[in-house]
Amino acid sequence: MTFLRVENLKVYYPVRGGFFRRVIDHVKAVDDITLDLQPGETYGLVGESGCGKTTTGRTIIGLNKATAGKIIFNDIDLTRLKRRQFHKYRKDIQMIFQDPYSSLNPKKRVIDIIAEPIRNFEKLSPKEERRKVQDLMEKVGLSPDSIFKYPHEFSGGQRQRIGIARALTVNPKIIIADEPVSALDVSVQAQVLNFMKDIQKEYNLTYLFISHDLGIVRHMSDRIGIMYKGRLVEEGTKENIFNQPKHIYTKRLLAAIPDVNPEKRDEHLLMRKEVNEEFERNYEKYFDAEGKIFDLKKISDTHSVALP
Amino acid sequence: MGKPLLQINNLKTSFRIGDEFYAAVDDVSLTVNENEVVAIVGESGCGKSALALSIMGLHHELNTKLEGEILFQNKNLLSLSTNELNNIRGKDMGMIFQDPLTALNPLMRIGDQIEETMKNHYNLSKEEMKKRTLELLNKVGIPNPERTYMQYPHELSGGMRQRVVIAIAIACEPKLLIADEPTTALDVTIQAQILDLMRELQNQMKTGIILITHDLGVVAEMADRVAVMYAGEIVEIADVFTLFNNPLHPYTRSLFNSVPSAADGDRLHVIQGIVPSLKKLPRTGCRFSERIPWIKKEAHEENPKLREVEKNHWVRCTCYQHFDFPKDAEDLHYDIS
Amino acid sequence: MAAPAVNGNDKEIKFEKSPSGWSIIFRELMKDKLALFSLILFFAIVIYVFVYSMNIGPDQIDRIDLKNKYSPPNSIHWLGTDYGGRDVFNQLIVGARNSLTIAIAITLITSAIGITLGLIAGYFGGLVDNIIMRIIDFILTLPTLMIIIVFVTLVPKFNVLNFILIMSAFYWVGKARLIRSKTLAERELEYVAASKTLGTPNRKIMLFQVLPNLSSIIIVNMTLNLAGNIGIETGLSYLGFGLPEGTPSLGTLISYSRNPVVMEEKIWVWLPAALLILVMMLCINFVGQALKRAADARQRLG
Amino acid sequence: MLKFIVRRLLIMIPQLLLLSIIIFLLAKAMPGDALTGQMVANPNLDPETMEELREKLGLNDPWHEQYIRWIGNLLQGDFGISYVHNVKISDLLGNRMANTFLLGLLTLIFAYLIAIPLGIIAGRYPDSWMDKLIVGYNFVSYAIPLFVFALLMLFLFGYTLNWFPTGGSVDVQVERGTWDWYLSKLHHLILPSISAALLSTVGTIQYLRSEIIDTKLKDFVKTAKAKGTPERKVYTRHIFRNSLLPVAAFLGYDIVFILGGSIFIEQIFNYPGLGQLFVSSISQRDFSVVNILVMLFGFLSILGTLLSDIILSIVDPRIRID
Repeated sequence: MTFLRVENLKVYYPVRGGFFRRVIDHVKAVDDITLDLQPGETYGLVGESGCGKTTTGRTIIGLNKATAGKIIFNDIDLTRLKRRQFHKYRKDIQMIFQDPYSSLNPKKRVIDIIAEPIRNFEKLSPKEERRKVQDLMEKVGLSPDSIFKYPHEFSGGQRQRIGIARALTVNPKIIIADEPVSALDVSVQAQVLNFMKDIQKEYNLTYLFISHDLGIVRHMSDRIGIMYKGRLVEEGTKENIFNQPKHIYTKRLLAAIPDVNPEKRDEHLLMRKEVNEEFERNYEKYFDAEGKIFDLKKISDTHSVALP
Repeated sequence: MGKPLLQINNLKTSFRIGDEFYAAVDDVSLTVNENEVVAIVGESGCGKSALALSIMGLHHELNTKLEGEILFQNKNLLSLSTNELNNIRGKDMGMIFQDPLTALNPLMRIGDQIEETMKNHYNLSKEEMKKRTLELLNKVGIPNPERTYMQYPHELSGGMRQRVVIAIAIACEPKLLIADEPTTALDVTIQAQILDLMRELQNQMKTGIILITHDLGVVAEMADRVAVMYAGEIVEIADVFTLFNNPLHPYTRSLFNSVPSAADGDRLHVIQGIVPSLKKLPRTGCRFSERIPWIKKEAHEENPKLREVEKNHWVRCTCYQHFDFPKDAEDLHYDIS
Repeated sequence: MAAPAVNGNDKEIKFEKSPSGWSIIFRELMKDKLALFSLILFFAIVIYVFVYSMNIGPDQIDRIDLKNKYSPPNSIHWLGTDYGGRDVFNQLIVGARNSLTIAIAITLITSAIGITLGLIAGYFGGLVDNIIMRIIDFILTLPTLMIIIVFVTLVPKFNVLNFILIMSAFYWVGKARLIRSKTLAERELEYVAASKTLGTPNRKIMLFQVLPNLSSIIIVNMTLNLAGNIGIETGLSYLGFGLPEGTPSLGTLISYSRNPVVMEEKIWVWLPAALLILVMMLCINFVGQALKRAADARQRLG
Repeated sequence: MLKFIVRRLLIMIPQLLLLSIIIFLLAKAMPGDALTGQMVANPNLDPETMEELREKLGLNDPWHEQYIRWIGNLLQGDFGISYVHNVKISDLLGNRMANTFLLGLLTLIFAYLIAIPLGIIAGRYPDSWMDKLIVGYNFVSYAIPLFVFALLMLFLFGYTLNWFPTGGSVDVQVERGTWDWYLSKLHHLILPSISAALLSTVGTIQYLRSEIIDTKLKDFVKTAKAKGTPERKVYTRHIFRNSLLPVAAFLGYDIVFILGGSIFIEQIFNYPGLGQLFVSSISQRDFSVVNILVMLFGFLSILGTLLSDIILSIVDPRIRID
């Protein structure tokens, strides 16, 4: 049984142009990617802006429409489901959003925000509902007494935890975390990341952790997929990716992360230069004639690279 | 290291909120030498950007109060008139901004925006100016200068825009560059390119750079000397190797521990509480004390000053001698309020 | 806001309940002395007009008294009489009532249409949006005023209801466009995406998530619209294409000034109506602008 | 750029077509037709002759055939005949069109002369006493209905102070084409155009003020200052320039607004223009003229919006052409 499998997923957007604004081309935001999530693991999806990582996440949860491909959850292809049928699976896949400010409705009190999914999926009396919301607030480390406050009365980190509490109300199995900490200060990042690890253990959650920050992804993930131009260029365990990167883009990305050790900065610079030169020199080795990325090939049990 | 280029003495920058002024930069003293990169690190709200704006004189005149002195080329920038300041800005001092999209005038061609700097300070013919602009574009690594010269900012990618912003800043070969989070808005690979470019230019031009950032990695890559700021004050200052090998102030150490790195374990260190807002900044005693409540009161100084604890390594407050991370941090329950 | 009722018996008392958005706006409004004064003055006028007009029968307005043509203000006719010797004050009151009622009706109808279509177009986008926007764009390019006048003269058995419907048919577009653009912006915010992932149906997201965030804009817009509609109605009545004959309007009173003699020498006929319009418009606008500032201030908080 | 304009023009065609169909159908619903005028002129015409004439003129054809004929004539510049005055509509329009055009032009000029400096001052020195005055003026001009304001202006400057004439477009005694004639025309124009202009400034002032205040805080202004650009030039080259350019695009919308207002203005100041013609025609049930006027105003409105869109795309390089 597959837990969650994204199979040959494509998300294309039409580009209109010419005199009559006909569709002349497609932006291939996600161009044929396949990935598997195992129960309880954290899968880190990394790439630079515009690489399609966010679109992938949003398509899995149903915010974007897949152009082609399957999203198989517990042996059911979610892309085939009608909206009604999909509703059943909504609970199982939840999302943590990037911006703790815009992801909470500023006109709603915390209780209404956290109780929103409860009201959609369960019938609870107001009293039970409030009890449940208070429990959740306590769980995410916020005062249960502040459920009648508005989001703007909380700090960024606190708001992000309200967002997590909301996702947790329906006991999801998978959480898609789209850049959950990139809007936060370093010290607040740490608090949210720790918290995410805690609840993962407690609820046996599976994370699809989407981020541009390799350091954070390394800290959080068991397995990592690197995306570039809508495709996966490399996938493997955290050790595979960080210790034996095979694709030139992965190397380039790794070389670009500033090294926190000032003594190695010259070494690092040199390494970066070499990788960049290799990127120029051996371009054909990694990209086909049209500049497209090859399909992933397994090179070990855990490690796949997009090589011809 | 060369001679002192910029000397900030007891700078205090206060912003007006309502009818009161609140100091965002409080009693900061800092020296930048020629050909030296000084990084200023801290989280948002620590006053690092306010410091940059104060040096460049880009603060809002009515809502800001500046005290202390900023000595640059034997002149106190704070006592100069706008006209006198304009003779220095762009010529001897350049600035690189965080978001290259908003830092460029959307309705002006790239060429015109770069030439504006030269127009302000040199008396050059049109052809001469264009020639120099094209050279500059080439120097900052723009592949097709002739074309970019005629383009508008929205036609360029983020990395290219930031190169243009750098070209503007170095158009008159300033002695001091102030870079305010120059790579925060950029992707990692682009960030690396921009940092490499800045380092290359710095080697060529021997400029002094004040690099403002929240990213310790960027600091490690770029800086010669580092000042760590918290709540408007410099809490620690040392050369980059000393600071990274032997951080002393509790805030510096906390900051290092909260960033994920290859070596760390499962949990990151969480600094308790939140960065206080400008209005609520503690103004007396050790400003970091409320975020390390397990450290006894006696460990803090009553009126903490920066002290030289080893050669060229300055730390504020004595609490660093007694500081240690709590053993089993229950970081979830740090802010039930 | 759908917060469960707090029954003040047990421990619930300790909940920290923050003021809702409306109470903040209300507080801001109270601080603005001029706006508060305007609000009170406007309501005073409205109440006076509606209460007083209940005492005026149709015969009192239409009673022609040729002996008293253009009589200047006196103790019987507070504001004098018009060319038919009819009491101007009575006409002023009834006219004001009519103008206000009609403006309110138009505001409500156009708001209902505009908000519904604007929300739908902005929220769903795509084809629906395209169709609605085409219609809106087309109506916006029409010479609205002229077409309304043509309709007014064409409609058989023209009456007040017809007038309201004709006006409403054209004046919902601006509002629909405003609501659409705000909805478009709102839709991009992550809380809408969050609601979707939490299983909230679109209808509910539109009504209970997006709409509350537009409420202050809608209220401000409706207030300013009310003023605008009074202006348009009285203007049309001034031209002679507004309310049907026999239904007094402030505009009709003012239109007597088309006669230069009335304009120059019998100013009591038209000037009070003009001034009353001025005062009402200023009052409503003061309140509207204060609401806008208050809403902006609230926006800054949130 | 050219592509954009051509596309925009193409979009105009269905708009105009729809407008003309609506107007034509409205006209069919209106009482009276091309023969009404003849009937007035010659009341002895018997019904059979009338019917014959109707048949001959094609008035009994299906509506779409009549429509095509009508639109064909329109395109050839044949506007038809006024039912009431029994003259060619084009003759009726000629002079009035010029009058309305002049009034509109002067209104526009006054409006910009008032709005731009005020907007700049208010944006440059927000919260100063000048700004407060300007904001106050803006508020009042937004709140007052045009016809009430125009009327009060007429009452004050026309009747009470006698500074300006209270009606007409020129003194009848003055000989056409002389210096005095032009002066008299101007004299007649000033009060109506200033009245209209004073109420047409709201959008521009408000936009300029808030845009300037916003632009001042933009990063690129900081960049300009960091270059050492003198304060004055920062304002002219960056802030004012960026804020003013979009104002150019208001032109089209302003034209539409002023056209709409001309109905009131011309009626109040008794100014012989198209707006007044419209009101009098509709009062006299002269629907053939009404028709043409609605069509004309509709056409101008569409043209105005088009103008604004084109100007904006020229002024702002960020608006992508395709």
